[in-house]
Order: sequence, then C-alpha cells, then structure tokens
Amino acid sequence: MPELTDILFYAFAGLTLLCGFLCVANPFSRNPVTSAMFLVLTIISMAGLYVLLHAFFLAAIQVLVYAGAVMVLFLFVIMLLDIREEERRKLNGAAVGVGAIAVGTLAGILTRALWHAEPLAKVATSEGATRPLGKILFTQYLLPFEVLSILLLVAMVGVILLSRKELK
Amino acid sequence: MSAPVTPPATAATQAAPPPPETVTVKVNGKTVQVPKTMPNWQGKPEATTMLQAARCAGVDIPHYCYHDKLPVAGNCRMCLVEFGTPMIGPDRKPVLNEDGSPKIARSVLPYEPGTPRGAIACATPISPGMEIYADSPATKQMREAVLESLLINHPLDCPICDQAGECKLQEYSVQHGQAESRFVEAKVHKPKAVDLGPRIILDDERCVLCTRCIRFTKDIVNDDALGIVNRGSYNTISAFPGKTFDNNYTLNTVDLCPVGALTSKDFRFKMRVWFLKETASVCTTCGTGCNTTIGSREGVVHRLEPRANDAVNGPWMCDTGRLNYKWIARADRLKEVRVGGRKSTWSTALREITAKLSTAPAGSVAIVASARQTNEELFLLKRLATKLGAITDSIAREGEPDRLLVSGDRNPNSTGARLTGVSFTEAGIQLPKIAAGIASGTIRSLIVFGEDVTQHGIDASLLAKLDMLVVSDILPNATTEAATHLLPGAAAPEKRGTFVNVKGRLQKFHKAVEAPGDARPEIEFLQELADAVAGPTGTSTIEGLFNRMTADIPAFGGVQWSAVGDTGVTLSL
Amino acid sequence: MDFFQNLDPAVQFFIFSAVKIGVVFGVTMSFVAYSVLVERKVSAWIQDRVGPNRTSPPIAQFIPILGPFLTRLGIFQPMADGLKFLLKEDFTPNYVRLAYFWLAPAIAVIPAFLTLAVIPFGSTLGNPDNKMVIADLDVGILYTFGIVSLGVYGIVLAGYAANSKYPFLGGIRSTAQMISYEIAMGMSVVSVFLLVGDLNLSKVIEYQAHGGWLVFKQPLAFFIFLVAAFAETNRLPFDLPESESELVGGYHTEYSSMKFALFFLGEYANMIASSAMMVTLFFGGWTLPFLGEPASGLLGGLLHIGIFVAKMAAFMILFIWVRWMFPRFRYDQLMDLGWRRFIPLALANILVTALVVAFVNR
Amino acid sequence: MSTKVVERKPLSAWERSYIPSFLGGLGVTWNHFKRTAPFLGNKPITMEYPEQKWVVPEGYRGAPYLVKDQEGATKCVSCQLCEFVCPPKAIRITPPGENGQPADRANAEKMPREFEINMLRCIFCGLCQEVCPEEAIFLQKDYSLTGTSREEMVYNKEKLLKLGGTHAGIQKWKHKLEEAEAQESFPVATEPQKHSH
Repeated sequence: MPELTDILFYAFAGLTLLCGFLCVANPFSRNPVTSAMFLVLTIISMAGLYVLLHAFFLAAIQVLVYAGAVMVLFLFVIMLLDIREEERRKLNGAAVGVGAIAVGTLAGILTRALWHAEPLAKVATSEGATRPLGKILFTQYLLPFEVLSILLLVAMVGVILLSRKELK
Repeated sequence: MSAPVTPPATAATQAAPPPPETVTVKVNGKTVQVPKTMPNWQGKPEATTMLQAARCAGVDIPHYCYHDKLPVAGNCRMCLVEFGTPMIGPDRKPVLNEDGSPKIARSVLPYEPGTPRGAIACATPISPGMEIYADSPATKQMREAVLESLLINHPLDCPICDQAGECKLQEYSVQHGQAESRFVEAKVHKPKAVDLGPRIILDDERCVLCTRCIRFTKDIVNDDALGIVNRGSYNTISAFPGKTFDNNYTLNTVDLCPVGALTSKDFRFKMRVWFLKETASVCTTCGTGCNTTIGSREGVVHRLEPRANDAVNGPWMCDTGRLNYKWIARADRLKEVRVGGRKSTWSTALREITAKLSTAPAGSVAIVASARQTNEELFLLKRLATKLGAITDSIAREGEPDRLLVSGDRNPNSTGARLTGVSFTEAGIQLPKIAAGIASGTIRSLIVFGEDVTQHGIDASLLAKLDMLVVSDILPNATTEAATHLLPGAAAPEKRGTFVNVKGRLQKFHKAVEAPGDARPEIEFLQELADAVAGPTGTSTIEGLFNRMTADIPAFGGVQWSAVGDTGVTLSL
Repeated sequence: MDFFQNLDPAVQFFIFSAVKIGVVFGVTMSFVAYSVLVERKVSAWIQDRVGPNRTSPPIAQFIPILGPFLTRLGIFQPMADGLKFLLKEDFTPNYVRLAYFWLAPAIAVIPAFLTLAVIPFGSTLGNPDNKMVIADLDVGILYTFGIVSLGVYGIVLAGYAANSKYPFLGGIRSTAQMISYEIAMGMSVVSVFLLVGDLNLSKVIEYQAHGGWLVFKQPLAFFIFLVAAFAETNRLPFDLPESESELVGGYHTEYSSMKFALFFLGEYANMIASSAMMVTLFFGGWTLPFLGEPASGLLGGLLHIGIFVAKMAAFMILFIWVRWMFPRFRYDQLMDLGWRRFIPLALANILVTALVVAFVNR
Repeated sequence: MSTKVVERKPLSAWERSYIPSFLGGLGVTWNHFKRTAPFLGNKPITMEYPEQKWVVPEGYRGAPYLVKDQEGATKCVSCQLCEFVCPPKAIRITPPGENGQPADRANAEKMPREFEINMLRCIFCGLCQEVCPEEAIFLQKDYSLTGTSREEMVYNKEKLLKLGGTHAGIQKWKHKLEEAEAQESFPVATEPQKHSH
C-alpha cells in the first residue's frame, strides 16, 4: 500500500505536468489568459511538491512570489494589451528548434544533477527550514545571492530607463 | 422709408392681364404697389380693397365675415381700420408738406373732427396715395371695441367647444382684445346644440353673425337654406321653415364658421384640434381629387378637411368625400398575409409568387389593377405585365356628377391608369377577355389589386380554375376569400404617392397613419416583386420610381417629384 | 472521552482538526453575517439613522416581552439578506467569459478562509496538546501572505470575465493596488519577525505573552500593516476597485445573486482574517497582559478564545468606523502612499529594528 | 464679475500626514454616533415611517385627482388641456365622441368617457391643476402611491373621482343654466333646448 505522501507526490507531479502542458499547448483554448491561469496552477502544484519535501519556506515563497505577484502582473499585461494574435499564430520553426535545444540542455543538466545527487534521506531538512536556509544563503552562497541581487537591480534600472519616454 | 414691395405672385395676379395697372398705397408706413383691380369671390376683376392691399403688403387685418371666395358682406366690423387720403386743397390740387410729399388727411368723423373714423377694410376700395394704418392706436381701439361687443353675449365655453384651438374669436381676443369684459349684466342666452341638419350642430350663443354660412349655401351651393331670424341681441341663425340644411356641402360651413357656432356632428367631441397631426393628402372619393388635410392622432384618422387649391377644388369639398375615411379603422381590415388561406409571412408569400411568375409562360398571367392605386404602383404593375406578357385592365366606377365638385368618375386615378398603360381608352373592356382566358385555361395566374372581380364578370367558379390568385386589398370581399396569396394593402392615408385627376392634374399625397397589422403600402411589396421578376428598377424610393416613370412615359412630360408641389401640376394631355 | 483517548493518535488528530475546521468555518460565517448587520447598524448611527429594525420571522413578534425587542434589534436581518441572495435571479449576461465568470467568485472567497487556518485563536482546550490552531505551520506568516496574494485572482478574473469596461477597470486597479500594498504589508511584518525570531504565529504569541505586545515595540509596523490591511480588503478609503462613483460597481458590476454574495462574503471574510492577523501579530492574540500562560482547563481555554474574538471584533468595528471617517482616496494618492511612503518607511523600520536586534538585544 | 482667485495654500507636513483629517473624521463620526446609538440612551431622531406618518404641509403637491362639485357631479368637461400640457404625458383622456354619454350635470354637454393618469409617469408638477379651466383637477396630499403592477398604477376616472372627493367652488355651468332659464321670454319659436336634469 503506497503511503499518503506518495499518493500526494504523484498527484501533484501529474497536476504539474498536465497544467504545464495545458499552459503551452492547450488544445481547447488559445486564450492567453487561460494559459496564464494554467501556469498559476503549475506553480501551485509545484509548491505542493515542495511541501512534500518539507521545504515549507520555498513553497510559501513560490506561491507568494510567482503565483501571487509575477503571474498577476503577467495577467495584468495580457489583459491590458488584449493579446489576440496569439490565438492565430502559427508554429515558428526557428523558435521550436531553439526551444528544443534549450529544453534538451536543461533536461541534460537536471538528469546529471539527479544522477549525482545524494539520496533524499541524507538531506536533513529540519522542521522550520527558514533559519538554516537563511544561514546558508548568507554564508555558503553569499556570492551567488549578491550577484543575483545585483542582476535584479540591473533589471530594475533597465526597466526604469526603458520606460522613461524622454530618454528614448 | 422702405422700398416698394411687389405683391406676391398669386394665381389671381398671374391670371390678370400682363402689365397690371397698379396703384401706390402705404400700409403701416410701407409703400406698396398693388394692382388696381383684383379678382373678387367669383374671380372677376373688381376694385382692390384695403384688406387685399394690406395683404399684398404682408399685413393681416383681422376679419370674421370676409372670405376670399364669398361675396363681401361687411357686417362683422372686425376689419375696421383707420386710414388717410391725400389732402386736396381748394384749388383741387394736392396739398404738399414742406418736403414736397403729399399731405395726408386722416379720416375723421365729420361732426367731430378730433375723432378718427374707421372704414371696413374688406369693402373699402383703395385710392391712389391712400394710407392704411392697420396698427395705429385708433385702429387698435376700434378692434377692442368690436371684440368686446362680439363677446358680450358669448358663453365663453371654450372647454367644451370643438372650435377651441382654431377659433378666430380666441385668436383675435388674444391678439387684439382686452383682457377682461366690462359687461356685468346677464348675458342673453340663445338656443344651444340646435340640430341644424343631418351633419351640423348649431350653438347660437357662440355665433358672431358673420353670415358666412348663409352666403356660402346661397351663393356657392345655390341651396338657400339658412337665414337670420329675430332682432337685435336675439339674432339667431336658423334654417328656413320647411327647409333642412342637408345638401352635400354643408360641412364646409363648419370650416367657414370663424367661431364654434357650427360644428360637425361627425367630429363633435371627438378630439381637440391641437392634438391633430395635419397631413396634406388628396381625396380618393371621385376623379376630382380635392386636396385635403388629414387630421390624425396616434395612428387614428379623426377628420378630413379641404385644403385650398384653386386649380382643383378652391377651399371646398363635398360631405361625401369628407366623411369617406371611417372604413380605414374598420375592425375587419385585412391585416395578415395569407397563403392558401393560412396566415403566412411576407417573405414566404413573395417568394412563392416570384417563383411562380418567373416560370410562367408568356400570356398565362393576367392583371386586374385598380384606378384607386397610385401612379407608381400602376407603373410597377405595368412593368410586371410587360415582362410577363400579361393582359391588364382596371375597373370603371361611375356615378352622378354634380355642378360643383363631384365628378362622374368615382375612381381617383383613372387618368393615371390610362397613362401608365394599365387600362385603355375605356376601363374594363379587357375584362371579358380575361374571363374567357381563364375559362379556356390559357390564363393560369391572376393578379388582382384592390378590386372585387367577382362583381365584374369573373365569378368565383372562374377564380377556382386558377393555379394562383394573388389578391391585394384593404377590406375583405369575395375575391379576397378566393385568393391563394392574399397581400394586405394600405389605404391612401397610410401611404404616399401621386394621382392624376380627371382634368390631368398630377397631385401628391402623403402618409398620415401607419397601416394596421402586417399590412404594407402596396408600393413596397410590388417593388420587391417587380424587381425579382422583371429585373431591378435601380431605385428603392417612391421619389426615384416617380422620376423613372415620368422619364419613361411621355405623357408625364418628365416632371420631377420635387417639382410637384403640394398642390400638384397640370399635365398637358 | 476514553473512547477518544483510545484512538490512534493520527485519527485523533484528524478528528480534532476536522472539528476545529468546522467550528472555525461556522463561527467565521456567522461572524460575517453579523458583521454585515453591525456595519449597517453602526453606519446608520453615525449617519443619525436607525438601521435595520424590521425584518423578523412572522412568529418572532409573538414571543412575550422579548419578541418586539428582538424584532426591532434587526438581528434577523442577516438571515433575510442571505435568503435574498439565494433566491434572487442568478443572471448571466451575454458575452461573458463563462468559465472565469463562474470561477472568479469562488477564487475570491476561498483564500480568505484558508488564511484562518494558521491563526492561533486560543491557547489550548482541555489538554495541552489540543492547540487552538488548525495548522501550526512554521512558516505561518509566509503561508498567509501566499494565500492572500492569490485572492487578487478572484477580482482580476471577475473583471476580465465580465467583458465589460467598468469591471475590467476595477480588476486592473485592484491588481495594481493589492500587489503594491502586499509589499508594504510584507515588509512591515519583517521587523516583527526580526524581534520574535520565528515565523510561527504561535511563537509570536508566546513572545508577546512574555515580552509585551508588539504594537508597543513596533508601532510603525502596526500602522503600516493596518493601513495596508484596509487596502488589501478593498475597504474604504481604499475601495477603488469598486468605487461606484466612477466604476458603477467595479469588478462585481455584472454579478448578481449568490455569485455576488460570494464576493461580499469574501470581503468580510478578508476583514475577519486581517483582524485576526493584526490581533495575533500586534495585540498578543489570545493573551492579556496578566493572562499569558496557556490555559490548563476547559474554562481557561474558552476564556482565551473569547479574548481573541473580542479583540477581533474591536478591529472589525474599526474597519466599519473608518469607512465613515475618510473620503475615498484618489488612485494616484493611493499609489503614492503605498510606494513612496510606506515601503521606504517599512524598509527604514526593518533597518532600525535589525540594528537594535544586532547591537542592543543581543 | 471678475474672477476671484482663491489661493490654495500648500498643505503642511502635519496636514499631509492625514492625521488631522483622521482625527477630524473620528470626531464627526463619534459625535453622530454618540447622539444616535440607542444603547447610549438615545431615541431615534428620524421618523419611523410606517408607524409615524408625516404631516403634509399646506400647499404640498401630491398626486393629482379629479374632484366632484357640491352635487357629486364630474367637474371635468374633457377639454384635454391637461393632457396637452402634461410634461411627462401621464394624462390620457378619451373624449366622449359624437354619440358619447352626456355630462352628468346640467348644461356642460361634455364629460370625458375615460380619464386616466399614469401615476408612474406623473411628476406631480401641478401644470394640470394650473391649466384646468374648470377647477376639476387638483394636486392633493397623497405622496405614497403603491401598487403591484403597472396597470394598477394607471388610475382611471372612477378611481380618480373617488380619491379626489368634493371641491367647493363656483358651479359655472349650473350658474349659466339658471341664468338661461330665468330668461323665459326668449323670442325664438324653435324648439327650446331640453336639459335632461
């Protein structure tokens, strides 16, 4: 008899894949809003997977940042621009090719990572992983963390620059 | 000092010999040149009166008893005006002012030179250099006095008076009268609601004794039926003993009556006149084509009134024509399209008829039109007939003419039917041929518009032999009963179009009310039908169709719709 | 009781949680219903009116002495309101995006209830293991923010689904408004957790039971949180998504009957959730300054729940009262307040708190 | 008139903090709450409508009704001036027509066959009363007109006369008739007019 966590894992994983598929290739609707809503569902299902991994902090942040803020802004933009060309657009060969290469590369990296990963049981995720996570981020991974912050800052400055009309 | 004004070009001045002798007068300080003579009520030239001269100057002088088309009586005194004439010196030469203009002597009472003396404008001829003071203080005072006198015994029952709203007494009281009556004694009460004739009710209290009605019936109709009896304040209009006021023109006295003394029994208490929408139309009762005004409210016709047109009916019309509107609102009007006796829709019926006619062999269709239809409808029917090689005809309708207006031809558009080629020199001569064709089976389809052919030699047993009987009519009859396709049409007040009267006068009439139920003006569905069967005419409006018709048919002489005013044009036949 | 004690602990936990969920849900629903009544009554009094005082079931007035009084109090009004919402015609206009039109009200109401799952609404009941919180999550506050941030979808989708300009504008406004104030709200509580050192809401209460209410230590954070809560719940003076003078009814213009009622329900449930959060974070939750220890008996547990509910009700009345104190903000003022005042203030507050924690409270 | 420029002073930092307006709002709302809330010992200061009825002031313009004269006869003579003047076209009169029923009182000849006022359209403007030459229609004090259907809110002649009651005034037509009857010696030999009353 499978454990409850296993059932939940397969349910969330299936939901993630299904919603991800429906997000990019929905046979019933080419409405961008529908795609966005399925992406939200994908994100929430992934948050469910994080919960199963006891990564509560990550799950909460996932929902808070991606579903709660980023996707709402996506929706905002879609609705404001009223994108309809998307409903008629044909497949673009070059885009498919580049996309395939990207997906392949990513899949390769992930497979390699999984291959070399230590068994799950050994990764001790203590209850309330917030504090250890914070410690790790500000000690071991300080450089990547700061680099990422600078990257975000650069992006923000870029956006402000682009949206200033007089600067062109 | 304004420039001299030429009198407006009326029919009367056009008839006068070219350069008309003119007289220069001043009306309210404005110099005008008026003809020396103008037509009187019979159209004969007579010395121009002050009232006519004032009219030429665009000044309206109030009056009750005066009427263009009636002999002058001069008894109401409403048109009293102050005037002046050039002063003549002892040397029989005009006295001049310092600036060289002739000095004018105002008319005054001979025994009291300070008091102005008025003259009745309707009966006083003008003289050269005369000055008419139509709104001087003295004139105003005279008018006030006359109105006060006329109103002494008036009951002031406007709330229950049918004339209210088009009453000269009301109008002049507002324009020229005093606000209050100074009369404090009891009023003389005269008979009310007197039955004067079969169509007329008289309220003597409201009468101002202008005698227009008496003059009309005596001089126009030659039926000397009315007169004034009693004396002084008790003057009363009455029918002479032993005579009834029942000729065919009595209702004209209601129009003539400037006040509410004579009212129409038909229109009595029916609707207040200010609610009526007025539409210019033409009477369809006979071939004379009297011009009418339809008074309607919210889709209901309440009355017909004559509309002045000197080329046709003058200001009169007969009672028969005037009362010939009640059937429009009859409950048994045809209101639905019927195919094979069942209620159907316009699209179904027209589709079926088009299909049938498009495949009909030449000569297998006959059309019986009506001379009550408009020229445009007849034109479309003729187009259809030409395409189908069909025999066409209309039906004659005869009656007794009279010496005034009623014509022997009781169809309003017999001339139009002949001009469009639907009927021939004599209406109805093709009917036996159609009947024979049906009997022999060569004619398989019959189209009937607005006539009951069972009364004219094509009886129900013959109609039963037809494959298709298209009937368009307004009221049910034996032919509409037999129709395979029944198309409800519209009465003249429900549509627009033109008629040509017996004398060749082409006249327009307009739509006053909507046709009931599914009924539509014939022109609409005929256009669809003719376009589908005989090819498009390239126009979808009555105006366009009319212009097309006058271009196609030489007798119409290429008259454009816009050139046909509300009083029509005479065609040279 | 013995029967219950003898059950498997997992089953015990399951049953106990189910009961807690049921009770919390029921209490919240009736709280919603009666907060509507309180809102109407308080509004009426502030405006010199009487408020609802008529509706009653036909039999109520025949109860001796109490009957007429009950009737005049208007306490049956929420039932009538609810019944009316159920019985009114559920009208769906033409050309709406049907799926989202149906989905939006549901999305609007669910997050408000989910938020309540992590709120400790009492200490313990009966036995020390029976914690009066449905889910004692370690990341409680983050969970709350995550769920609250999903609430915006209900409004955005309602605006989009109605296919009508006023709902659409309302939806767009609300998106921008809620995201903006979420940032300020989130930053304001960071300082609280810097002090407490844990994200678990039970721990926050524990801290306050010993160290005093956080509202005194973090007044600025409380103030920002309070104002942001008004913006998040779309209450006046921040009800721009549905400002009737310019947007007819905003995102729920095209909704009627039960679907409209769900939005209504969502708004009041959100108010309740916000009040509960404020009580928990800044006003010591179920504690009182002299009553900080978890209850040992049944009575004490109930008392703690009562204290919590009373504090929450006080906040509800604040929500209602503020509605009549301020005119509606203009949209640019709203955005200005959110981005240019509260976020910098909250950031400064974090900095100061961090410095204090690092150098003073060490 | 010249434009008066009102100087708008910039808000001080204290005012911009919203705190003074907050306190002001609190003060206003609290004062109202304090004097209205019943548990603070107040009585309602609004009128409890169905139980307490408003005293309609003199000259109030409520619903227009038709009135009868002292003898209970219809005063309206169907002149249709009110129908004409009615701005929302609420009044609809059916005149008696040529063979219509004569008036129910002497000498007036005419009375409406039907007189309808659509109270849903009526705006209580009083122009009908103003224009009426017979003093037959008056705006009365009814302000709360209710009905459960549109048809019910169209008041017919019967209902209007019943609601309108009697209005004392000069009886114009009766007066005329008396005056006419006093003049017995009218010299016309034609059939004297019968008045069926």
